[in-house]
Amino acid sequence: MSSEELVVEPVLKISGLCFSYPDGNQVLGDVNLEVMPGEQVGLIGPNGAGKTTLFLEICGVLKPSDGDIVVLGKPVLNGDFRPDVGLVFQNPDDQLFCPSVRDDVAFGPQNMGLSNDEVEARVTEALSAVGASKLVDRPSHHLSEGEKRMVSIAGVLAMRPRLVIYDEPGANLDIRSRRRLIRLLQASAETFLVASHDLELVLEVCNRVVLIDRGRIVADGNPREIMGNDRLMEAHGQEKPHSLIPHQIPH
Amino acid sequence: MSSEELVVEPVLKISGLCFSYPDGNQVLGDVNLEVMPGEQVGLIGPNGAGKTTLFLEICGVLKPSDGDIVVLGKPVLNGDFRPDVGLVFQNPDDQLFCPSVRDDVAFGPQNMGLSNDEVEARVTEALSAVGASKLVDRPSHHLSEGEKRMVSIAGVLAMRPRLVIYDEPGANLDIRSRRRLIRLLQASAETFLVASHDLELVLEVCNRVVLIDRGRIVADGNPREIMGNDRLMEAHGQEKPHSLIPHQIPH
Amino acid sequence: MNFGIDEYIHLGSPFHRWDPRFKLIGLMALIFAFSFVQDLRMLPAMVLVTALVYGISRLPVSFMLTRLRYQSFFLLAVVVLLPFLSGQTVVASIGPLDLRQEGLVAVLLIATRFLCILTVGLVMFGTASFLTTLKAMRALGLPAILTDMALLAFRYLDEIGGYLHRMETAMRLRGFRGRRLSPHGLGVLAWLGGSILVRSYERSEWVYKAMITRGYGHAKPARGEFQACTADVVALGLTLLIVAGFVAGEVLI
Amino acid sequence: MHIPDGILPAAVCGAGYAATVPIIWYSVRKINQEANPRESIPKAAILTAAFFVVSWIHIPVPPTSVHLVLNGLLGAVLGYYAFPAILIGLFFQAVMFQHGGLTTLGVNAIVMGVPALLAYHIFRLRNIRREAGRITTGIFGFLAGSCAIGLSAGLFLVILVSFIGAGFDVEVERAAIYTLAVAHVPLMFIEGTFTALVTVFLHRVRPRMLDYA
Ligand SMILES: Nc1ncnc2c1ncn2[C@@H]1O[C@H](COP(=O)(O)OP(=O)(O)OP(=O)(O)O)[C@@H](O)[C@H]1O
Ligand SMILES: Nc1ncnc2c1ncn2[C@@H]1O[C@H](COP(=O)(O)OP(=O)(O)OP(=O)(O)O)[C@@H](O)[C@H]1O
Ligand SMILES: [Mg+2]
Ligand SMILES: [Mg+2]
Repeated sequence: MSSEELVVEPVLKISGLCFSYPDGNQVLGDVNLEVMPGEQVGLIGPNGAGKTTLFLEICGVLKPSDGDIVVLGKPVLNGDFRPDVGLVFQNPDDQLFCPSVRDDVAFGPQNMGLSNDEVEARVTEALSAVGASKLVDRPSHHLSEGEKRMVSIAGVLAMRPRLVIYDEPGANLDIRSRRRLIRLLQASAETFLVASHDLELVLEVCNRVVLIDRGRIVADGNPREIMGNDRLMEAHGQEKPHSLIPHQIPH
Repeated sequence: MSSEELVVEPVLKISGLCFSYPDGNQVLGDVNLEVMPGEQVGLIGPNGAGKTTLFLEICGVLKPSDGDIVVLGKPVLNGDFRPDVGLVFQNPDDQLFCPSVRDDVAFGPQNMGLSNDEVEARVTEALSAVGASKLVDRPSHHLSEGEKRMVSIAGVLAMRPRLVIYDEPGANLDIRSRRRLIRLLQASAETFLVASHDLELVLEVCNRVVLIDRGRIVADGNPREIMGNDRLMEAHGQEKPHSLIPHQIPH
Repeated sequence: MNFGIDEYIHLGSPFHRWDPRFKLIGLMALIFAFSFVQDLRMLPAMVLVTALVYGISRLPVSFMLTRLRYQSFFLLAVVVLLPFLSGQTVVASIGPLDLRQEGLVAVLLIATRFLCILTVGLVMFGTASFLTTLKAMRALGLPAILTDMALLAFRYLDEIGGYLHRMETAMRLRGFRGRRLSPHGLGVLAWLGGSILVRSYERSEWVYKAMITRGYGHAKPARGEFQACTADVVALGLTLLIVAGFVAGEVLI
Repeated sequence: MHIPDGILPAAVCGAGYAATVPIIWYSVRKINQEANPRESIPKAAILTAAFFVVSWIHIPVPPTSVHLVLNGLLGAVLGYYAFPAILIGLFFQAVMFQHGGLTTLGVNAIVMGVPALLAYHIFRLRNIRREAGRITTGIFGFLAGSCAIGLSAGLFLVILVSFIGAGFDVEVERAAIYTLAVAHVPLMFIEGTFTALVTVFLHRVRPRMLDYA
């Protein structure tokens, strides 16, 4: 690590994190990870690798069996509400629990204790950031999949988190909505972590990739290098993205 | 159409199919489609194009406003049970309602009135076809996403349908499970229709592609030709799959 | 899935504009005043007020007629049975059955009260979105546990209804015909019901996680969603006057 | 089995509302004694919606089909949340389907909700000696389901017959109650069986869901 980086405080610092679900088997074993401001990290790995579990740990929803998590210099405590960390859940229906879009986006800011005017301003800002201003008065359950995804992202951005975590944001989207999401992530200035099985998406939006398997980080570095490494990828149930494969068929 | 094809009876013949939901707007307008035995057809198109609606029509769940659907020479009647057509739902949870995997796969054959031995044989056969024999005694609600997908396919295959319809079978799968699914589809001898937003998957398993948009078939033919056609794909909100794009980056 | 109850919330009548909190209080009081009516002579006034309310609300008559359908069985049973079963004063005999006066009066009262209350209820809930109504109830001080639960249940009703719909379709496509009552058939339906409960339970665990990451329970949601103006208060006053009229009429007559 | 508007005198409707207050208060108090009451609210709320949906399942009883009430099952699964859940469910029904009534909401909540709490206590007994197995769960599920619906039917009839109209012949009254009560026996059997089957399913698939009881 260069001396320059040491001056900047990491956004996220995980050291020696272990976790087991009550039923016993260990899901995370000794995870160490440091994310610097401006880094946009892709987290890849097979089903059950522990990606979602890791995210829930970072947000303080689950209590680590061992190890520490520090976000922006402050340790994450179990059950704490940390508006500076925002988690976008894999299934937007889990996250859009308020009956209308406005209520949903306002939920986080309201719980931060902001005034009504401030909340309203946040709602407008977040919805326009994701290009969903038109939806503000719609009931959450009548949105299309792509719209739901955008609104659930707005609900998180409205808290102005400094670290945003996306759990499989590309799932269930059609090609148009997926492209819109990629644009949004590419334009985003926040530090973020994104877990995805859609490696092309990771390749387009991330400047760093972490490969996780069975609760351990097995590779960490440049996206093209890691995803281009056939041996590594195959050993962990991944496939090299098509855009990194030489062509058999002439165009 | 060559004279040879005329001798073979089409598995599916849709002519002039129109459909509107009770709330009024037309979802399918004049769909004509003929599928021959052994054809493996990919159905692509944006969200809301009418793919799922078309599938429900083919299975006789929805009643056409106009037009005919004939499967294996017999017209499809609304509400009929046709074991020769099998539909695999987009979300496996919609299809798995029995307490154990065995019960679930046996459900269709039992309702067909088969003897217990026959049912048992079908269960074994279908589960081994999808490579899920080990799961037979597990409760269906405890499986991973990929396992659920395979069991729900087995539940359909156990009825030995001659036309299998897959609605977004690749959704929510990790790379390993997706690969397993692709192998299964590639090895399958049945005629099938598969709707998917994962164009790479369609490219790997289908020998014919139908592009549908706003309830109309806008293209029908060779997968590489249709998906390689930038203008066509973009006009209907699709993206050319990466494996058909020339490379910018040298390997 | 609110079954079209908010189909006409955009009509913009005075009832649509009335502050939902005041509307709830006013119309609830009116409904209770109606159920208080025991005297036949009060019925014309009740019908008149109801017609006035429904007229002002601009809801189409067809809306009321379709809604009436759901309850008509019970009403029919009452209308058919009561005149024969209730009371002592026989006014006519049809074969072995005696038509009794008290029963007839009761039927008239019940049917009118039923229709009027139903109609006013439709105005109460058909002129604002169901969500707005629930929020108004929260603003009126209903316990948080009830309104939180109602809001969440309302949000997920549609979705869980979708589970049922798709699972029933999946069962039908695999040949299940639940037309006869058999142990096996009932068992399958119980699996269906159980599966829906399990799926909903799992969903609720995720929803809870999503709620706490956004600070659920950290601050009471800011109130003040509704702002009443003078007209709202005047309308409430008027309604309560009518209510008082009914009560007074009933007591004095 | 929902009493519509207009049938009952205002005093009875008012009494119904008044009676729900202490029951809600008691339920909320019990809920707040739990380890994490906040966690259970989304659970209870979403299951309320789920029970609402499950009661739409058509149970074939030739020549027609019936919808089950399921208040016994609701009690068994939701414990003290059962009463608020039923109140909300009835409110939704009254508003969306005009089924039941607005003035009779309190009365109906008592008719459905008190038996649900009874069912909860019955179902709890299954663990009294040792961790219940599948058969014990089924038996207590049956008891919970059939007792709840039986009690509800009883309350419903008593309220209806005592407050409707202008006084019946004692004979007519008794005959009506007996006939209707007998007519409910098959319903008790179906509700009980269905409740038993669902509790056994849950016991097998997600035993955690029966932890309340
Ligand atoms: N609530 C739970 N109780 C017990 N085990 C759990 C629970 N949730 C997850 N697990 C287990 O923990 C492991 C990691 O799960 P996790 O959801 O974190 O994986 P993931 O990497 O997010 O996978 P996916 O790509 O499918 O989202 C899996 O083996 C899973 O079975
Ligand atoms: N039950 C319904 N009632 C009314 N409209 C419906 C219903 N189901 C679907 N639609 C509408 O019909 C259109 C086609 O829907 P359909 O589900 O067939 O699309 P699809 O091509 O399968 O989309 P996706 O890729 O999202 O699965 C959409 O506009 C949708 O809003
Ligand atoms: Mg995950
Ligand atoms: Mg679809």
